[in-house]
Amino acid sequence: MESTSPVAILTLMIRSRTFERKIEQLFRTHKMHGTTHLAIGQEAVHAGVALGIDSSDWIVTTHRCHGHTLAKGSSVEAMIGEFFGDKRGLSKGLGGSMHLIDLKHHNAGSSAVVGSSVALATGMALQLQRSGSDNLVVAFFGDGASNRGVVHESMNMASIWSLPVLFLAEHNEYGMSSSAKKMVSVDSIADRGSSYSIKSESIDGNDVELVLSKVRDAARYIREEKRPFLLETRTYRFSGHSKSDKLLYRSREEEAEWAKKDPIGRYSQILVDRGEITYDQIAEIEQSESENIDTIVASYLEDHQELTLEESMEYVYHDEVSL
Amino acid sequence: MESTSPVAILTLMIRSRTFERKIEQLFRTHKMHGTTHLAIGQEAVHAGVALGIDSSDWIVTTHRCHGHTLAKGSSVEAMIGEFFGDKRGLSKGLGGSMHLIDLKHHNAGSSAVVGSSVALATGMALQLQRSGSDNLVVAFFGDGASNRGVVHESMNMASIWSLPVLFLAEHNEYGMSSSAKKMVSVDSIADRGSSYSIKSESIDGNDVELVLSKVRDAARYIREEKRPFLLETRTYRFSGHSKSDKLLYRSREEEAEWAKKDPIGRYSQILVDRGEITYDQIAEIEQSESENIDTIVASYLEDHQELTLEESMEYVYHDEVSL
Amino acid sequence: MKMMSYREAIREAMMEEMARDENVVLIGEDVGCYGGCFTVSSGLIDRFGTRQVIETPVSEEGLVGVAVGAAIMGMRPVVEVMYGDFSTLASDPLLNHAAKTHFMSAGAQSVPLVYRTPMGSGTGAAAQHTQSLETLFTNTPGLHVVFPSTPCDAKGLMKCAIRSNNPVVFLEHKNYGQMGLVPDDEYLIEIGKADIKRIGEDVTIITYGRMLDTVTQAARVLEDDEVSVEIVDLRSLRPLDTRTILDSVIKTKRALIVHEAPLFGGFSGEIAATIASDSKAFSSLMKPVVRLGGREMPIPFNKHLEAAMIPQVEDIVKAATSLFG
Amino acid sequence: MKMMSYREAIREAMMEEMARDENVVLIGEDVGCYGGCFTVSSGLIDRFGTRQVIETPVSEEGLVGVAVGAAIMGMRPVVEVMYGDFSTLASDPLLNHAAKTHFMSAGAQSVPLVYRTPMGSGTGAAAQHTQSLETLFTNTPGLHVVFPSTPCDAKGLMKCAIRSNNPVVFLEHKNYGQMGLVPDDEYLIEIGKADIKRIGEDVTIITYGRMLDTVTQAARVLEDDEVSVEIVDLRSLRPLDTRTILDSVIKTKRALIVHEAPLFGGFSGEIAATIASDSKAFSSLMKPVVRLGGREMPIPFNKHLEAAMIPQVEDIVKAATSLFG
Ligand SMILES: Cc1ncc(C[n+]2csc(CCOP(=O)(O)OP(=O)(O)O)c2C)c(N)n1
Ligand SMILES: Cc1ncc(C[n+]2csc(CCOP(=O)(O)OP(=O)(O)O)c2C)c(N)n1
Ligand SMILES: [Mg+2]
Ligand SMILES: [Mg+2]
Repeated sequence: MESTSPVAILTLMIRSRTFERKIEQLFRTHKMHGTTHLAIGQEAVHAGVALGIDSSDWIVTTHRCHGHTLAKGSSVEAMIGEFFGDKRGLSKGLGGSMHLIDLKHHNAGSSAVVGSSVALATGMALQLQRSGSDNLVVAFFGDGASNRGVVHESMNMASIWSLPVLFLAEHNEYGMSSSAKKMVSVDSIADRGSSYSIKSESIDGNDVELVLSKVRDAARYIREEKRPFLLETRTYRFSGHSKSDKLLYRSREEEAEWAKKDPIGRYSQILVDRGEITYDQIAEIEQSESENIDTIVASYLEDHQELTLEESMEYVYHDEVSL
Repeated sequence: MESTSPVAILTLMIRSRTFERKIEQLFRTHKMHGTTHLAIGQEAVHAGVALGIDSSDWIVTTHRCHGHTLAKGSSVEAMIGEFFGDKRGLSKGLGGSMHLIDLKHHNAGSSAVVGSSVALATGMALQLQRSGSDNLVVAFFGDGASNRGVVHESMNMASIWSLPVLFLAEHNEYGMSSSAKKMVSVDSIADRGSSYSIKSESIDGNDVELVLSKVRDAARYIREEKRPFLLETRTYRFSGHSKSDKLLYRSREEEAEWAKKDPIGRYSQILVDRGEITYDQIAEIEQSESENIDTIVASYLEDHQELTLEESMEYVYHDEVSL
Repeated sequence: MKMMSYREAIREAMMEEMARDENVVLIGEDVGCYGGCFTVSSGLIDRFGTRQVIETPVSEEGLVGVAVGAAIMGMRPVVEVMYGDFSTLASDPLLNHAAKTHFMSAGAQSVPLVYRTPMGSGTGAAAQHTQSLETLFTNTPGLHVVFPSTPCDAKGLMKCAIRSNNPVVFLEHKNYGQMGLVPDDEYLIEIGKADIKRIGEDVTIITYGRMLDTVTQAARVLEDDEVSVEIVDLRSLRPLDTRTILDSVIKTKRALIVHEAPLFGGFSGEIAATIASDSKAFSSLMKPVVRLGGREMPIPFNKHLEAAMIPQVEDIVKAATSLFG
Repeated sequence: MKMMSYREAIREAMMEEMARDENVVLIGEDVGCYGGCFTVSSGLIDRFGTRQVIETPVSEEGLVGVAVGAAIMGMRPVVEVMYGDFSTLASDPLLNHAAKTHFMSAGAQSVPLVYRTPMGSGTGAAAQHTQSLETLFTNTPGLHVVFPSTPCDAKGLMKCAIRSNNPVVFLEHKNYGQMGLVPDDEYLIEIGKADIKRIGEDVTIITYGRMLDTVTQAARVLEDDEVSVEIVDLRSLRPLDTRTILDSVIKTKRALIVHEAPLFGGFSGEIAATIASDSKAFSSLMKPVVRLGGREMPIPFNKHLEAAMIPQVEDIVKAATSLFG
């Protein structure tokens, strides 16, 4: 478990926000290619989960995976490199922003096929269990993904085999544009736990200390009771779904309501009130995170290095064992 | 709704049992080709459902569909014809025993891909709803099928769109060989209704009058409340999964326990006790049903007629509209 | 004639058919106010409402299965799946159900369904959003498979696909903004007819989908070298217009096949085999058939690598040139 | 050498590898005491227990996805799916995940998984249980696809598939009782090598899977007519042993390709294209390449129609004969 001092937690969330804002700007100014899925507003979930599990526990992320990846400890350099398609990126520029994989930090990556990653996470847990490991796997998935059949199949298997999976529903009210209120036939995804005899809970995902403590409880339960757990975190993505989103499907009023629950703003306030930090110090953190990212981005913009086609073809197949 | 006099109900169940026994024998003696899935022991579900809905309501069956099809009114001739691959069969010998389709009797057939039919049924209900029909669709599925993701996806859609679907879980304790106790992560499939805000109930599927009355209630609810319903019927297949099953996965004791709950034996006893019928009369029904099937089978064995390859190729594509 | 984009052409076809027949229903994820992932269906919900534009949860297998069931009951669904890559999830309802229902019911049921999905690379969306998976469908009797390259073809084929009484897999390329002339009056393009997009004498290039653009550019380069290229745009992969292919090859005596999907196991095999097994075409050939396709690798995220994965103008020029001398 | 069935050969290969490495795990529906749908895994649960034989719910997509995830963590799963037709349900984990994980992680992850499933007709199980769906897999870089025809090949290839560090789609035919000689000592058969099952001079017949039997019968008939047939059994479809195919065709100057899958869009296209695009093979050919495959229809239930759907000995003899004179 990483240091979980309040200031460290806040710093992690600020790093994520700064990172996302920078990415947003790089896309807006066409410095980056492809598509991107920002998770501005969901930082408390990512920090709370990453810090609530052991560093040797695994995560399997989603298409919206920057925050998960940063929080689990990946270097900003390696991430930005991947976004630029640079060979110094996490996957040498082959994976892109929806496939951030970092085994060193026990991040097994994600699937851009929404929901399919939940089966992968379940399978990882199966092998962890078989090999006698005490680690668990966090399977992140969204409210949209919760309606994929494979999520149902995976939860059923995790339950009958008592696998160490923390099913982490990141309910941010929307899929791409469709409201969970219309698409998910139940108020809370946590209510689906009973379908699989999986214990579950729904919590405020914008309260980082709550997320942290509930994830710790869940992780303890998974290790001790040897059962999976389903935790729903209620949150909101402030950003659009992807770079081309015009946000026609939701109201400005709703956004304003949620803005008041901004996890970073809330936590800053709490820590200032508790006397743990001052606003000036927060501003300093923001500035330092921002400068760090700017420096990294500048260096990639200056010196781009990429694989050749021949080099990239080396990664299609793993070497075979010799016969 | 067909006549639902107790004697008619009993007769229907006896017809199904007789039919299945005959099919079993024809396979044992290699008079029939392919595979077959008998539902001996599940007759109360089929009779109760078929008689509890309107004849204009639709059913979508499973790979184990003889009983459903008979109960919904199909002729024994046309069914046996299909089993023999005869061109007088329900699908002219092209579909076979897992694909009994009879539109005249509002039986839309099934899928041999276990569980996939549930989506088809849901789609049929969508079009019924759009076209202002008052009819519903029964989606039969087994305990094994209940773990398929597509069932989850379908129930979610049926709920959010308030479709007229009666999800009819035929829980017979086993998939092919695997016990629902090990494979289904919840005691009763009805417990999964809450995952979709779908009202549900679990009942004894070997009590035909109970099934009939609960299906009537459910059908009324679906039509009046304009909501889907999930009904689990608990039953048991006395027969093996298919013709090659050695029944190693369950005990003779368990079978004996369930044999006591034989839906036909139970209902016979009840009707005799009530003075609605005598055992002699039941024996007469059995004999007459048996003779009827024997005659039909004999005539097919004597005179086999089948499509030519050229004729069957006519059914690959529907004629196009002329441009 | 009027200019419109590939996107608009598909939209207009759907609009006209939805207006003509209220059983034509668009079904898919975010097809309502978002207008679908590539905004092809923008505005349809305003015009046709939720009875004809049905937004679904993220449930590809289920929603395509639902569309098949609805089609059996008389709906004429046009199903949109956001990326062709997710056709894996829809392959059970399409291959095992839509394609077989008419047959298994000996004609009693039919599935007048259109399955729309975009294929191909060029968007920087990496390996799981950029494939060309037409071969998932082309070996399945019971399905039609079309892949229009121009706005005009897209509109005419879409209208035919919607009116077809059989399941049609309607593949789109992602160059949705590509402009082209489209007739003012209503028209239909029959499924199963290739189109000679350029008449030439010296070599036949057979292609489809987005590659038509690249092939056309290559043909211009080759023209400068005095090589006259005939371009056969298949438009329909199943049924395949073998007559048009063979006639062209018999005329030019040289055949080059180009597609974006990985070459090995790609649809080019069927086309090459069609030529190689026809005695007249076979004996007319001056040179072996040449095929160009994508590299044997998943599509990389990196922009340059992604672009280099698929046949380039230079590759086509080089391959065509190799057929001479 | 010892005689054993195709079923036993596959079982023996799995047993040997499971004994050698406890990370080799069989995963599938009813693979325990039922022994799997075709009893290939009979007895394995007794010997290896539930740590190496994992029975799953009816959840094809999920269980194959789970196997991919487990493989990433070091398991070497052998996944059984009861019928090849249900590969539609497993195509997302296989095509979008197993095949791309190594690439998308730039080599950091690998998926040493074997996907076992039987293909083909002849069982009277009708349209949804009898398909030959190899083309679902053959256009996907990142996968290997093998399809052994004999007990000996099945055993040697299965052992290699299990030891491969890449995902291998291992297709089986349903003539599980077919007997054949298998070496007593341990052996491996490299993935990607075709086998000349019969040496001949006059015509090359290229085939794989169960069709080898029919082709062999046809070769005997042709021998009586003094036509000497060389039979190339591909064994591996991806990678394809093009060298062996081309060498044989260059020698015999005549090529006939036979498979059970529907002809149009079938894998025969790739084989024909391989021959037609090789200049030496192309110029050796005395006659166009001939292909035989299944009819363009779903498999009917009726026994005679089902049998007539796929190439018969007579069809092969006739097609081979047409290559002369
Ligand atoms: C199987 C699949 N269907 C559709 C998409 C397109 N898509 C990308 S993100 C998204 C919405 C996912 O919603 P949710 O799971 O709530 O995650 P969020 O985007 O809110 O983080 C969709 C539909 C996809 N990537 N995969
Ligand atoms: C998708 C799929 N997987 C596996 C099978 C093989 N199979 C046929 S019946 C069956 C068991 C189904 O169990 P259940 O749904 O409980 O129905 P029951 O046989 O008990 O009527 C299986 C696994 C299949 N037909 N389809
Ligand atoms: Mg969401
Ligand atoms: Mg069952």
